[in-house]
Amino acid sequence: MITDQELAKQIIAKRIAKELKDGQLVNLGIGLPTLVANYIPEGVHVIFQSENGITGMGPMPEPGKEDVNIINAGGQYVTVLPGAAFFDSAFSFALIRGGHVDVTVLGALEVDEEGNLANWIIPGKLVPGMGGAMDLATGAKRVIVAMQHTAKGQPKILKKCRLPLTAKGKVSLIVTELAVIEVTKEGLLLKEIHRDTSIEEVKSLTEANLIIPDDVKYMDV
Amino acid sequence: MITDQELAKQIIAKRIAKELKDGQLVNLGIGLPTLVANYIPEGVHVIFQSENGITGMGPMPEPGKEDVNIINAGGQYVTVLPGAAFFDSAFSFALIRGGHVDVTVLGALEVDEEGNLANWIIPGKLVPGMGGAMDLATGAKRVIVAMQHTAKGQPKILKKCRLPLTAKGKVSLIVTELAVIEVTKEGLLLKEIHRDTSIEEVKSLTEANLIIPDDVKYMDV
Amino acid sequence: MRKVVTFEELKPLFKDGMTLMIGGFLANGTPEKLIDLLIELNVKDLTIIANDTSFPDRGIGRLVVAGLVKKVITSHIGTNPVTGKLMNEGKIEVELVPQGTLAERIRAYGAGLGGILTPTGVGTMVEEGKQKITVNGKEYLLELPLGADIALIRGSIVDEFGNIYYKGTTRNFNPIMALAAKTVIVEAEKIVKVGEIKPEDVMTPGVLVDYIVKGGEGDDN
Amino acid sequence: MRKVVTFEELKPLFKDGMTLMIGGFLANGTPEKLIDLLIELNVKDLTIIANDTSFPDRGIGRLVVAGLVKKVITSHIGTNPVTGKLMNEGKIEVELVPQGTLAERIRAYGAGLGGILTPTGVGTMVEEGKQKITVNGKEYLLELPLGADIALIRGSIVDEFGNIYYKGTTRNFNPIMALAAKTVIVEAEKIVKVGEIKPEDVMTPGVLVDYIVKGGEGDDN
Repeated sequence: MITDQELAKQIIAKRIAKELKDGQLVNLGIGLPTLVANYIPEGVHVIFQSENGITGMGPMPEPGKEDVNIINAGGQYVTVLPGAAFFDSAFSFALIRGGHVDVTVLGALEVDEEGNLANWIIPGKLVPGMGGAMDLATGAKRVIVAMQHTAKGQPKILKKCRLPLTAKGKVSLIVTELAVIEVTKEGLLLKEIHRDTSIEEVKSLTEANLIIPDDVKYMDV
Repeated sequence: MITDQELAKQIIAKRIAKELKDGQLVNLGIGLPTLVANYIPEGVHVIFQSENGITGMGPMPEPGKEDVNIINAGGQYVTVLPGAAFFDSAFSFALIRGGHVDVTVLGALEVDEEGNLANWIIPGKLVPGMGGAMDLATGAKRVIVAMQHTAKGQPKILKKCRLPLTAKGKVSLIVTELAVIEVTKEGLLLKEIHRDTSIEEVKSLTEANLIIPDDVKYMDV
Repeated sequence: MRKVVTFEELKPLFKDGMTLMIGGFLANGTPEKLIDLLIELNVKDLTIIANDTSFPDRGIGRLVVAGLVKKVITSHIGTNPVTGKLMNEGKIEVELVPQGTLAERIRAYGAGLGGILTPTGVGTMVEEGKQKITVNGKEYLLELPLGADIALIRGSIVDEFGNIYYKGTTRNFNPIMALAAKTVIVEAEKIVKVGEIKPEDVMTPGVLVDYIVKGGEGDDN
Repeated sequence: MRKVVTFEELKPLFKDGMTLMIGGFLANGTPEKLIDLLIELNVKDLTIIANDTSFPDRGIGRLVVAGLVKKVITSHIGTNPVTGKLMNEGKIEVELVPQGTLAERIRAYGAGLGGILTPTGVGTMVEEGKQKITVNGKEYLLELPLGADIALIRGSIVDEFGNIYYKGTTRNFNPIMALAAKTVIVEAEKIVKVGEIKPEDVMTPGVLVDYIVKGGEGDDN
């Protein structure tokens, strides 16, 4: 078990950063996924998209250096890097829906054995809206879920999502602080676990069936 | 009868120019319709669109002053006026199909009592393709047909088009060197005739039924 | 043809029960002085089409807080708790639309399309009540066009003819909304003479714009 | 990630029977040196998607004359008599598509849409074999997406990352084709360093571009 929330998030972000390849166009969801940008391996240059209309998004500006005309999809002031481009929302989602985004990293409330994702609504409780998440989950070439393994001790990786879906069967990879799990046609394949957990513990904290191969590795974080 | 072809074209262009109102976005088809630009009444400022990607198209450049990056939809070098804009083909046809073009002036092989237009193909003989004509005829708020009244003595204003259609029921006004004819729900309404013809002659050169009101005027050209 | 007007001159345009599109993404690129005007006019029962309902003290959020909004068609209300509260109390109707679908529906209206087929939302709540169409073995939702009575948009640099240049991410929904409303009003951070914006740099051609008002600058836009 | 290459390096990409999109409108904005390359390589049985087949001695027209083209999907062949002649001889297949529909079909592919509903072509030959869908009492044709193996486009100013700026009317189909092919090659009139094109001025983001070659300038582009 990894109980430190901040540490958990760091592990997840660090591990996902290793999935990104040179030259890829990457869209990071709001919240935990945003942290991935802090851990891109040296020598790897990815291009960040912000769905409000940027390719080539850079880090947050230094205080006092904000450009009021440039925000990210979370509403924060950001910078752009040399080679950046601005465009309108229709074009931005043409990039997203059209498969031009190589990887999107999204948070999740639930994921399941079929790669279904639920992250936009808890009926009667929390109705923020889907924003760009449905298009991102549907259109990106690769959908990586970044989330803590459980919520208040309850599994989030389920046999079947109970919350309304964001997209059906689109998740490729699930990365939590405890495990890296690939979504395959046969089901969820446990690829890696963190050194501070065990296969048994991961299984006990996962409602979905996990396929456990012989060569489960330790997460390199 | 008006037998001089050049004079006929001039009459048509001149009369159509009077239909244009200040501030309108106007698309002129290739050929005869292009001449309309030469006769815009003083004090009327219309904006010309070229469907290859201009609003605010100006006249032909002086020889030697051509900008090789600026052509019209007929492939000729053109100028742009202050306030012009360039855009791509998808946007250009968003303007056209979306009803943002106030008037389009198109040539015709045939038009008929229902406002049908045929101007893009003579099967087995001439197959240039429809280019932007189908979108223009479908999407512009007002479609004015500019054509000579007959072709080799044969009527071009028919009871029903025999050639494949460009658009169904979209023509608003037909202007020839002999007459101005409005397409109404009741049929073709003769509004004006040229001083050098008569109602009887117009009827004899028109296959379609014409509604002849009491107050047919002379074309002011 | 005079398009630059005072806020006073705009007042007669607004009526209770209207449908307004308002540009901006979390208030970035939202015409704040036009929002002020709506609040001053106290127009009621508005239907607002916009990416989000912003924050309670900024942009569209202020209309929600002022109680002027009957319905919002939007992708996200999570940043404005007042919207959620009013929704739960049955005082405001919220139609949630995936962001990319929202952009395409607005564009479709502006481009004269009858609808578009999107994979986004298939297998989710979003598909409820919608026609599903299968193309090449893949399911899509038929999403319908979305238009408005008036579009309120914001431009960074606007010439007196209405040609618009947007800085940074303020572009977002503004250009497509300029295509999709009967009346288009742009609030300009800066108004310049016709000809000062290069035709290549025009992002929204002035032919789409009916009125121009001078807004504030920078963050207070 | 090195995108600027020689024509020599591009050679292995082209194979007989491929589908190519080629930008330009009557050769304005067409990558002439890439046309030279295709002729040099003598690749055969090409399917070409383009606005028109230009003139016999320019742009796409040269491919037709060289006998490399099996099929064209285009809006207009009238300016190139060779296309018409080969069509009548059964040596080339011509699929005529209204210009606005062609643009939307290409954009739809690039934007991940399953199709679009257009009023253009309803009641004409264009509707043959197509699904008709009625929305709010109005008939539309369902037009399907159009993609290609390779898009050959032309940019006026291109940075080394592939961000493109188009001058004048050379933009036309180029930006939408850059969205709609597996491989995108841009022929640049001028190549500049990354950062030299302002992010606002980028008309095609470099993330869409795979290869950049240096073309000619001006009229000989």
